[in-house]
Amino acid sequence: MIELDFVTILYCGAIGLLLIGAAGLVMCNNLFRMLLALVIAEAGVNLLLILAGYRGGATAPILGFGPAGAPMVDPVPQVLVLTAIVIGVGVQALAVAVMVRVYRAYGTLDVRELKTRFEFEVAAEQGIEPPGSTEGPAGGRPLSPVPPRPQHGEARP
Amino acid sequence: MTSLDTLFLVSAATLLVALLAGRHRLAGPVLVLLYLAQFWALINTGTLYGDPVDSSWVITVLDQPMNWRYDALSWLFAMVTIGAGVLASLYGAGAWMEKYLATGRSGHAFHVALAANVFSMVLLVGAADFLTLFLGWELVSWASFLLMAIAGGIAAKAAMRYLTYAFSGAMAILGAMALIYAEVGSLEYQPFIEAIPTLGNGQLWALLLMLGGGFAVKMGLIPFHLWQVQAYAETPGPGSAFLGAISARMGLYALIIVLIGMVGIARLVQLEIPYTFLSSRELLAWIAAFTIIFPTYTALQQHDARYLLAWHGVGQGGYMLLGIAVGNAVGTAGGLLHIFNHAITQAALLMAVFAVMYRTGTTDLNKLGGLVTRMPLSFLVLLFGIISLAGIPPMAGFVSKWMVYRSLLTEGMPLLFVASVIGTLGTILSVYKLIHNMFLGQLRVEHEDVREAPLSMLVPMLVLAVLMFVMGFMPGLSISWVAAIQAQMGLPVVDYHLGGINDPRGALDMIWIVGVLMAGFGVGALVFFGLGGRSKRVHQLDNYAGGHFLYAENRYHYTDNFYAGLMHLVGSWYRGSFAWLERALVSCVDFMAYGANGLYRFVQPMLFVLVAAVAVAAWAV
Amino acid sequence: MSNVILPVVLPLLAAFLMQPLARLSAGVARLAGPLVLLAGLVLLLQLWFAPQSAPFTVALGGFAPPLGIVFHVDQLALLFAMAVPLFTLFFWDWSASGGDDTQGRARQDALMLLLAASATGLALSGDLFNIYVFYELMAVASFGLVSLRGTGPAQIATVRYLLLSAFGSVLALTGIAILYAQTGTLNLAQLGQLAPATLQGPAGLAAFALMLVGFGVKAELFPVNTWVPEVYATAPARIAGLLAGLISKLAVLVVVRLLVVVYQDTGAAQLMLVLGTLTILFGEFAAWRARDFPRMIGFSSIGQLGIVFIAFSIPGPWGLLAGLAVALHHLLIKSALFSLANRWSGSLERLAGGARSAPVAAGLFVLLALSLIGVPPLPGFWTKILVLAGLAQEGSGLHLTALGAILLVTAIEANYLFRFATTLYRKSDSPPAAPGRRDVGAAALIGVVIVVLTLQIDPVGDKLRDVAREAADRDGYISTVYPSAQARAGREVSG
Amino acid sequence: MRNVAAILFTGGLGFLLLVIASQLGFGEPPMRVGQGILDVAATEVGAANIVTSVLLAYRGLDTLGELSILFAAATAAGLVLGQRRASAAPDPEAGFILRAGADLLFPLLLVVGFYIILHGHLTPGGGFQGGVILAAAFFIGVLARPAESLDHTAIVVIEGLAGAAFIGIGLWALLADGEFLKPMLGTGTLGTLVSAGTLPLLSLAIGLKVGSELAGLMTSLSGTEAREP
Repeated sequence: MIELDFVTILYCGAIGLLLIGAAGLVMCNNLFRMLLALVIAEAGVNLLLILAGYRGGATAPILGFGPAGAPMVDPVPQVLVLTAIVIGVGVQALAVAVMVRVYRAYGTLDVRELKTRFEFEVAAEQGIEPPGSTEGPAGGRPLSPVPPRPQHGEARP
Repeated sequence: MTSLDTLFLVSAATLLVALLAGRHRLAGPVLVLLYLAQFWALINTGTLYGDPVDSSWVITVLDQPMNWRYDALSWLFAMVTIGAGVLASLYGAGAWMEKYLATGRSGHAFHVALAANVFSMVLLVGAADFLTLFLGWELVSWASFLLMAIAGGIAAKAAMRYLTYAFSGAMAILGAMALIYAEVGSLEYQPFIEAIPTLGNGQLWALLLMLGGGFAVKMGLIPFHLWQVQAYAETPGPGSAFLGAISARMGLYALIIVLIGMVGIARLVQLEIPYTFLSSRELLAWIAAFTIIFPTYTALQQHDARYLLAWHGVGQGGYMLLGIAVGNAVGTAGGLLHIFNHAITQAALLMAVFAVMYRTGTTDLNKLGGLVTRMPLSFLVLLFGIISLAGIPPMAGFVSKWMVYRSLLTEGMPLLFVASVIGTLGTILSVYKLIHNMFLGQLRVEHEDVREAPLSMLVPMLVLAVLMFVMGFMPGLSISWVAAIQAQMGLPVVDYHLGGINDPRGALDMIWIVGVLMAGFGVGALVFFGLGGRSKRVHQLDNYAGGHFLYAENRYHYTDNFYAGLMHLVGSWYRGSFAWLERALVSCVDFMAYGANGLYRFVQPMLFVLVAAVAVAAWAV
Repeated sequence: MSNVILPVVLPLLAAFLMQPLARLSAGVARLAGPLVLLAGLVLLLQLWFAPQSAPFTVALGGFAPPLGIVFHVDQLALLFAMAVPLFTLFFWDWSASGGDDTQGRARQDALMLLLAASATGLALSGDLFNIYVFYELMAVASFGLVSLRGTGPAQIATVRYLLLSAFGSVLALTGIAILYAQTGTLNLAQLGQLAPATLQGPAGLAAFALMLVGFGVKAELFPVNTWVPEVYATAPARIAGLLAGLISKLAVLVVVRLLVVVYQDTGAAQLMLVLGTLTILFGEFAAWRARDFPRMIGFSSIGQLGIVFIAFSIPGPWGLLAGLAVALHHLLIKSALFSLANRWSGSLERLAGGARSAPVAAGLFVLLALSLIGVPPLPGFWTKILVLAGLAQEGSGLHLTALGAILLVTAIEANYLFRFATTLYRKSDSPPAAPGRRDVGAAALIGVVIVVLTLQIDPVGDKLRDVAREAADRDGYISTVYPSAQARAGREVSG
Repeated sequence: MRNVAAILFTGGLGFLLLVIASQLGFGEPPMRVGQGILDVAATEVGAANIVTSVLLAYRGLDTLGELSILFAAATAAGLVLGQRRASAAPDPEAGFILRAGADLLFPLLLVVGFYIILHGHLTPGGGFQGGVILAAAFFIGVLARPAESLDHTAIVVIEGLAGAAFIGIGLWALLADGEFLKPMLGTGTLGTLVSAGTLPLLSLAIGLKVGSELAGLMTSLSGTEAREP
């Protein structure tokens, strides 16, 4: 049984954030909401990462900050989180930029509608039938279907 | 440099010439000479009666040597291949090619494809380990694909179908090779042969099914035969004759190498099918028997001469395999001999049919007739051919078929014997339809001014006709090759002489048979001419029917709905179940492809990520 | 030795300075990218051909290995690192047009350089989080590149790809967090040292599994590869080629490093095998119904990467050799195919008769397709038989299933590739436009390489075997990073 | 349907992650690398803030990668958004209070930003944090007066040069001392402003880089026309 102390609750919180993000990513249909869910999930992971370096009763890893000789927490996860946050900011900024363009072009951020428009536009551009119709593989099936049984006097290949 | 290297070099040079100079006007004749040079180089190796010859080129890749070696069996197959190459290129060198080019197709592609086929087959039959075997196998497959596809249109579709079958078969072989490598640690023949006794029955079954299945595709054994007919029939004339003569037999070559040369009949007999009373040899024999029957009777239904012959090409393969599966001296000899005999027969028949096509533009059996007066020599070749194909003395086909029957009876396999005789019955019926609908009966108006085929096409046809007769009259000539193969492979050797074989339980002497036959004809002729030899020429239409005079415009030639009575009896058996199976398989793949596509069209791929994360985490925990 | 950092840093420097440079002189800016990449290539070639090419470690900043970031340079890393500038140059936008938009041009070049730098870093790095950072850099640079066409669908594909990829990164980061919480280190060699003692449990395996899914996004692993058809249909063909050929291989390399150094002798390989099998099945079946050329080869690249995953899941040097061979072969072939696709985009039917207008391109397609499906004696055959033999040697049910799956999908692949080949050679009244001369030239270059490899397969195979043997040597890896590794490992275990 | 599946699988993932987390040490991290760094950082690098030592020295390459990611995102966003059309009308100007506030805040934010950047090796903070504040200082002005957009060329030049400076310091170390990004110029006295060798310089480069990067990003986002006509 998990001991319900302070760190456990933090762990649960981190995992909870991750889960909220994951569920949001799957359940939302709006691209921007998906992005927000992603931000939440990233926050969860960052918390998880920083918890990996947590040490009970230790101080921040700055010399001369806490009492001398006191244990300090692991500095590495803090750096990792700092890096991860900045990476996240970059990705989010780019995502917003692309979304702005998408919204400008289509007037919606609904992923279902966008996907449909996408399929139709790509099909039109490539010169193929739009999806959903009863299309077969390009160039027909490889094994030419055997024609129906020949009637009298008809050549049978 | 060994004599085998010379053969390979000459063959490669032929391909190179075809590639570089295939567009030139003289390419055809020059290539005929080069094929003849290959033939000389093959004879020069002397591996039929002498010792096997190794190629001096050994390529080692990742510690696996790749080497080539010719022995008597290779010699036979290479001889048929190159011989077919010589005659097919001769057939296609002159008038035929001019007409072919006039249709706007590429003679260059044709020359290259034919040369590539010969080269790859010459390489394949020299394979001395699984790597070279597979290399040759794939080269043969792709070269055949090229030859089939160059005609475009329906031929390209048929070639695509062939490719699907052949490549699936090749993958089965590749899988078997991987298993062999895992089991033996080498891809050479010898370690595998040594390891066979230690293999369990299950392992051996798996290997044999994969290898045999792969080889059977090329051979066109049931149920993998569907690709062959259309692909061979739609190939341009000489190419069709070449493919019909030898291409499918490459599968047989590989089967012989593996089943007879490595595993051995004795092990096959021991290898039982679980829960049945059949052994793997019997399974093989019955597959062969059904391969005789089904395609032969399908041939009966065809209305196109090329398709009819191509279906027979599938069926005749069954006799070869049957003889080899029987495994005694006469049986193997008959099976091997039938390779040669069928090759010359099939090539001659197809060449005759394509000669008719050259002159009339069609091979539709309902649109021909009465050509005997216009193309007598072609008729003669076709007549020789169908006699041989049906297995009637005095032609070559009879000898080998007789040997197969003989071996079935002496081995105590009456049911298989009956099956093969049923097949022969169908052959006789269908070849009668062939010659009747094309050459006999009423000449059609539009064919009034048809002439005999040009000389360049006639020469190879006549050569083949003579060969058929000579090999039927003095089969000892060809049986000696087969006996040499048997001796070299360590099989029981057939006891033969010039006229046939010696066997305490019934020998065969074709010289006597042909003598008696000729004597019969002679007696008949004597009686005829003795009685004065009175005869009168009557024009075909100098006649009446139903009280009306006959006119050329009206058709009295009975071609439609041929064998209506027989078809009424057996027609309901033609269900096309193999075609149905094929369609079902394709639909299956299509369905799965549709499903797979659906995955990539899903609106919310995040769900997959989530599911994947949960699945892998669950797996880890 | 420590200047091995330069192939990573110089492109970064050039990328940073690209836009100021472009303002000064567009010509210089245009030249800067290729020059920097060439310089990196020369440097790596020197290392590759250096007489004592034993694996070595570069501790960045001069900090002793477990504390700082290390670059572990062995032949495997060098091989992939060399491929990066090579193929970036291969897919470099050499076109003279676009002179009116200097800014856009400089940005595009900068992104290509960033991609190259991150990919090189990915190949060389020996630190898990550093790998993650480079992976993200690769991802962000590729987001910018796939939206280059600027059409609506391209933006939709980009944003969907971005979100999927970011979600994958979150999972990978979760894996890294779990790993760090368990071991307190990020150095691959130290992780490898600690793995037998600490990472055999479910938590360790879960970390691997999450990282596999996360890094699998770029490696086109099932089921996180749904971005592939969307992006390849809308991105410029050169970018699609870069993603399918080079970038996916480097993502695989990350997973392979983890597998070999940290998760040897665990069930991790099995997971890769299963996912790889599913990947080839779904990829190739989907390709069977693909109706346009870019998506067809895109799906086919999914299938091929499935084979790569399967091959790398075979334990020992054999698996590395097989995987390396398949990966490099696919890198070559797909790069060439995508450079043909540059002009040959659109429906397969629209390309009927392409052989008339572009006989060389059609011939190249046939050659590449033959090698891709593994027809002897082309190199593709050897790669395939290595994988198959390796699977057969393992012989377990899963391995044999994977073997069967590979055989099945290869038959299917032959089918759709040659269906297209016959379409190309069909007579048509309106043959499509021929691929550009530069594209065909590039593909022809690879065609020549394929032919040369066919003739020189033996020495190349031996060299690859050396590389694989060195890369499979886990103890060698650890002791290269820590010369006194064994003693320390003993202390860690006892402590 | 999809929501049900999502909730089910999320629940599953949560359960599995909890199971995995329960096997990790709570509050007692292994601290292998961490302790090693804590032990030697003061003498090797000489920065009082050990997080900064790790960020800029031990894991300097990560930081470079991170900068590159920001740069890549800004570049890609610029590529995606494209150039603003000259004819496009700017957003209306903000009210007086906002404008006056922006003017007032600008010098303060500038000072705070540089302070945080330059004291990164002593106290919490550093290039990233300071850089963001710098970007904010400039961006508030843009929010208040959308018509007066930031000078794009200046941003690009600062961005490029700051990044080049970071790499340049690293290359200098490579040439002078054999390793890329090796701390140079000695460690100085622990806890003083001029200590920890090149770390403050790196911090400054990062701060300028991040600041210009974010400013550029936000400028190109704000420069985007709201709607297609």
